[in-house]
Amino acid sequence: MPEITLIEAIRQAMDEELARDERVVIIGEDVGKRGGVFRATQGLYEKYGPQRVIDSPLAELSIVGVGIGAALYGMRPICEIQFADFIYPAFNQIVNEAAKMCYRSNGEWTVPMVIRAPYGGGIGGGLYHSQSVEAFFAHVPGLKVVIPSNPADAKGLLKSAVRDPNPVLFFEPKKGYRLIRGEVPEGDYTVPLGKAKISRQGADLTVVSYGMTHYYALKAAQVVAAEGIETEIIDLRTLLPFDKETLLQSVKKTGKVLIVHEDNLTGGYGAEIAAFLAEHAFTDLDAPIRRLAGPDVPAVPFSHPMQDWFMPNAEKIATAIRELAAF
Amino acid sequence: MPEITLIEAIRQAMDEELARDERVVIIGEDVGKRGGVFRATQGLYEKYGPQRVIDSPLAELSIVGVGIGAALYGMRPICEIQFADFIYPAFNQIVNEAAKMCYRSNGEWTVPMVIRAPYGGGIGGGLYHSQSVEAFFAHVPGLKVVIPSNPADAKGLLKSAVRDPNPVLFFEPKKGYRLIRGEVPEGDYTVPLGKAKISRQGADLTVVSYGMTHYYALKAAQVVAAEGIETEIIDLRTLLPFDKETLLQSVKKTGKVLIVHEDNLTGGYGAEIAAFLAEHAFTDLDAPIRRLAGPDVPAVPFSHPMQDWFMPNAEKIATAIRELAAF
Amino acid sequence: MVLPLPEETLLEMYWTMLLSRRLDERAWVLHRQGKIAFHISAIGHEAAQIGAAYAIRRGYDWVAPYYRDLTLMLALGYTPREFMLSLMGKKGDPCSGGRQMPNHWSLKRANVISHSSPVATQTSHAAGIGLAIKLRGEDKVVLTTVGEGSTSQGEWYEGVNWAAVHKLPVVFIIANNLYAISVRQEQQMAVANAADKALGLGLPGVSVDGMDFLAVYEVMKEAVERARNGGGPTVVEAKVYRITPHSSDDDDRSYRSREEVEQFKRRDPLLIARQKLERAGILTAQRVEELEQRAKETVEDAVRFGESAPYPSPEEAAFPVYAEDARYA
Amino acid sequence: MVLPLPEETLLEMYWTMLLSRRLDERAWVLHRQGKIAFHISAIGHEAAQIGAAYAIRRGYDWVAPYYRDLTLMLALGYTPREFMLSLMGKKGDPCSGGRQMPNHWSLKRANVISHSSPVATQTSHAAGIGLAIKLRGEDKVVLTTVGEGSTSQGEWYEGVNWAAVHKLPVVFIIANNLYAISVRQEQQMAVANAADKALGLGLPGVSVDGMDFLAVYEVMKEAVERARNGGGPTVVEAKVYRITPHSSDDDDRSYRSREEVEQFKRRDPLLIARQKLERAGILTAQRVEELEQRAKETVEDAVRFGESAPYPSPEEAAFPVYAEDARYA
Ligand SMILES: Cc1ncc(C[n+]2csc(CCOP(=O)(O)OP(=O)(O)O)c2C)c(N)n1
Ligand SMILES: Cc1ncc(C[n+]2csc(CCOP(=O)(O)OP(=O)(O)O)c2C)c(N)n1
Ligand SMILES: [Mg+2]
Ligand SMILES: [Mg+2]
Repeated sequence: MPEITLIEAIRQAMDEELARDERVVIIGEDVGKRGGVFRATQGLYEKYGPQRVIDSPLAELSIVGVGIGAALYGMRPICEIQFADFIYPAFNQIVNEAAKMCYRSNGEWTVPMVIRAPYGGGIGGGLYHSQSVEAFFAHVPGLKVVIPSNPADAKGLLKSAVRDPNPVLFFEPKKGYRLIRGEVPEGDYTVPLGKAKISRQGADLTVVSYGMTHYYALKAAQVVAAEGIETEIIDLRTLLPFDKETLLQSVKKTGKVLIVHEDNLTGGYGAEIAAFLAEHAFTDLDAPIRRLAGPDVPAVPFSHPMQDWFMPNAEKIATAIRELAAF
Repeated sequence: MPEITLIEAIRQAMDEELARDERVVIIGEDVGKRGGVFRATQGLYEKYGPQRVIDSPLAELSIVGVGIGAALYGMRPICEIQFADFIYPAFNQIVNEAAKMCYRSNGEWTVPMVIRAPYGGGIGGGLYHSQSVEAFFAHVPGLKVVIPSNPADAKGLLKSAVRDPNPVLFFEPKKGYRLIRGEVPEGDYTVPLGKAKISRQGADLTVVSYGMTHYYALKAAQVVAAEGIETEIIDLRTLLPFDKETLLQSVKKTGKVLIVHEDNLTGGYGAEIAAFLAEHAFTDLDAPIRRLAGPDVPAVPFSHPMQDWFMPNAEKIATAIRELAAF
Repeated sequence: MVLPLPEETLLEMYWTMLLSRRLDERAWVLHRQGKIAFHISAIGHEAAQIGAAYAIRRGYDWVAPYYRDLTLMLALGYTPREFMLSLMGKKGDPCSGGRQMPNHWSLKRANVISHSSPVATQTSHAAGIGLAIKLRGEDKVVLTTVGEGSTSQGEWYEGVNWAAVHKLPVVFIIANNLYAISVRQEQQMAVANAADKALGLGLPGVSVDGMDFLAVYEVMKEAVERARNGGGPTVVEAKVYRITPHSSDDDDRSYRSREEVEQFKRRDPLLIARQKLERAGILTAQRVEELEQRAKETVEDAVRFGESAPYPSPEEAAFPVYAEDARYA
Repeated sequence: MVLPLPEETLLEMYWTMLLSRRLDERAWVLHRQGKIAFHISAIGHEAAQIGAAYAIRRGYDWVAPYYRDLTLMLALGYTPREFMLSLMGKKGDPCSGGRQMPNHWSLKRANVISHSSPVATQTSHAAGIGLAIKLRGEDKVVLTTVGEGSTSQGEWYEGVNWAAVHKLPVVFIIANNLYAISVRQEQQMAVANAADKALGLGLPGVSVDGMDFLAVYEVMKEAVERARNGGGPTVVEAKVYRITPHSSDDDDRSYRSREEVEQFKRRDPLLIARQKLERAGILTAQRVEELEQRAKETVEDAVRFGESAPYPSPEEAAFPVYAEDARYA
């Protein structure tokens, strides 16, 4: 199997879905000739033309709103939000419209669409090109929320998202676009939504994560393994709905949980995982549920020392693992 | 002390703040002659004129955006969003602008403003006149989030919010507007933000709530008290930042926690409280942390049987208390 | 007077307006009787809606309506019985199975998409449907409506802009009744006509007397044909008046004078239609009597039907959150 | 040629444009050298900005700018040294203390509010400032800017609408450089001039050659005076061209031809200003040489200053989340 980068896997998934199903269209800012500011759609405009790969006006609300309309008519739009930080103008369309359409119409109308957006910091993007926004959407029934951590999953999950009959938010760890490489099966395959992956087995404690921090968690696990701490790593992959079974089983085994994400702590996605386990795995727990998250400041600052202060990384995770293991 | 309704207390607070500080202005849809669709601003237009009580165009984004601008210039705007369900068009302004202004300008610019919105169901409002939206905002550093449960608090908290130098979201339980009455001190007083209130003492378990569900929790506590279960009820009042000390002390005493809110469960505000306690009160806990929340459906349905199915109430809370007490 | 449509069709339009009016009046009564929780009225808007409805190919073209569009919905085949199910939150409400408030339409069989309460969100949906139609090379048209107040939303602006840039087959109707609840047009916009907004977006904008169903029909016909023939979208402003309060929750006396309301009542769209059709010799007093009688019976039947229908069971509220558990997905 | 401003002022304007250009060019070099992480350029926009800056009372009026406004910021008293601190994310950056990316302005002492990256959010802030000014009965004016692409946002529409409805003292500049990153104006809007958008909002809209600083000054002067005298807001579109790629992250070869860029370079605003001033006898080749020398020294000094300045300490990132922990609150 060829080794490719995360972003290449994402592009491949879109390319193959465009070829497979003519209802699939891409809508977004600079997705055409420019091939996307991160080049996720590079070459697709040339291959599928301006009818399939559509440069939108600079207006996220209507990127999503138009996508919803097209989906209602039977298309399968993939809407790109250039940075997750710019998704808020479309919040009303996503939360009040896309998420509630199926329910409010008693199932008559559904919105099969994907909203892709790069998220996360560590790339010098400052407050508005670094945000993690998953917690806002993982709270909303009717949406699905997916975050891949590696190329093979990214391709398979994105294909599942495109084929899913619901609105799916697909957040991509942009710092990993070119950094994270991996083997990816050629041709068509899917990775099911709603299923976590145990990406490392271990008996001492469970680390729950996704996306970029999952990548760091794996590195941290290697480091502490040398010290004799055996970490089980869960890559959630789908944040809504999340895979309760896999979580419960792992905690039954390890009794200790560390949840890691980059978004700020308070009200972050990790809170739901912790709350779920504090209710449903209470008797299996041998230690406080620990969350390692971004600090409670508005977003990732630009200047390097401050950015580094903000970002979770393998070292910080290793420290948290050691502390929890020692509890 | 006179007994007045929740909405009268809110109106009183605004009236007195308008009189106290000429920088205070009210901006919103139908807040003028109409006095607000719930009559929260009734009489204020007549008393303070169109320069202080300003009917906005039907556009929430700019209600907040204009409020931010006015606040930057030195005003103290109170922006009314007619229903919390309609706050999403302003999400970008609240989350990317108001919340981050102080931080991003290194403290040079601040946004002293209040955004008021009625929230919650049980009034036959269907999917879009019933929503609880606090979880979205209680996740955002730079914002404060307040929800009063009774007239005296409402008046004092709203005054604190108006005088606070930060953007404060003030969500009002609309079902309680006329239902909840209570004694309210006349004249000027404030209730501090960030401080919870123990509204009932008890040793058997702690119920954490706010707003409308706090009202129901008090009723439920009375019912189970007759059965010998002594419930401690915490009214959070401020959801961000929340009062960690009061929570920890109560759990130390009772060892059991039930968190109640009306918003749907997954990723709801209760998750943060549960996660916080699962980490910081772990050794004090004698039972799983229980959350009683709205079901994970997009919002409260209109038709009565379905609405009732959705809504938390005193009975459901009493049942949950009994179960937890028996653990 | 040259008639733009066959007599039969004109009578059908009148009948639908009349039926809409009588159903609507009955809804107000049901509300006063405490039998329904909420109503939001089309009274005063009937001509604008019927003129629009008959300008499209109903059941073929697509519609993204707003809450005042009862007449439009009836013209699209929504039945009085169905309306009563919606009003009463009963099982079988075709719009939402009782999940949404009344007058929040959806009717898949008639290509009417579901809309929500937050105003103007349907505008970009209409543009998206228009985009899909264009991409597929079909000749369908999309009709979408909002009130004039709702055009203050960025939602509206962005949706219309898409359609203008991509020359999509959409007609954007603005029902301008002068008020957004209590807020008058002048506090909402600085242009004299809501249709002037089209000037800033690069598409044609037309204002028309929305109390005259034939005037609306003519203007709409042109806009719909342009859209169908690849000529792109149009903004049509129908100048109407909301004769009732905003909704059953409103009291309009604080913000507008009784004189103003009375004055507009003299231009009641139903009256104007009747006069026109009588003058054209299509309608007689006797015929009107018959139609009134039929309307009365239809309304009675619908109310009885609605009242005897069951409520949804509580557990139905648990579904369908996702398309997987939808009946029709 | 009748000069609209004193010679000295015109020279100052030229100097500021020149300084802006040389600082900007230096930023590109610093980026190539790997010394800074990001730059977004004003090259090609200088005349429009300087014309606007000199039409307001700087330091008295308020400004809500966007990221291309380096020349405007320099005219408002932002220093080259400060610019280098911002570019390099160093301690003392007056815009954000290193928190925001470069070119995200804020300068309290000059009444420049902080703006963010999400485009057009500052438009309604400008309206809100205008509202506050009007409520207080003051005679200040607000200047706010965006690119033409950003006018597609509902954000822009709603902010301008407020100002139009309330006749607020705001001038809304659109820097139309034909592109929003790679997306051309025709894919963004269906009007020929971005200023035409004003027609739909009920306020005056003027387009002006943004490469000619005096032309911009004249148009802006009129708009600012109207605003100051209670005449309400204006939309001013300055037709400019972005001579560089969108930012240091962009490669513009995929979406526009080299010929097009070359063609616009012939209308370089700096060149046009120089020619105008030479023709008016205010500027000589020798004087330009002197100014170039001074610019060079100023830029060198700024770079040295920036490079030797310390970074913020990591812990500074913890504050100020709330006004309570703000130094200046
Ligand atoms: C986003 C949003 N904000 C506020 C409301 C509350 N609301 C319902 S109808 C209405 C007025 C609408 O006025 P207009 O668009 O003129 O339509 P009309 O009711 O007059 O037909 C308002 C403010 C809403 N439904 N949606
Ligand atoms: C809300 C939002 N969406 C997307 C972006 C990414 N982005 C940054 S600049 C830009 C293009 C802006 O074009 P224009 O408004 O014409 O200004 P110009 O850069 O040409 O001066 C885009 C799409 C953004 N900053 N904000
Ligand atoms: Mg109206
Ligand atoms: Mg541009």
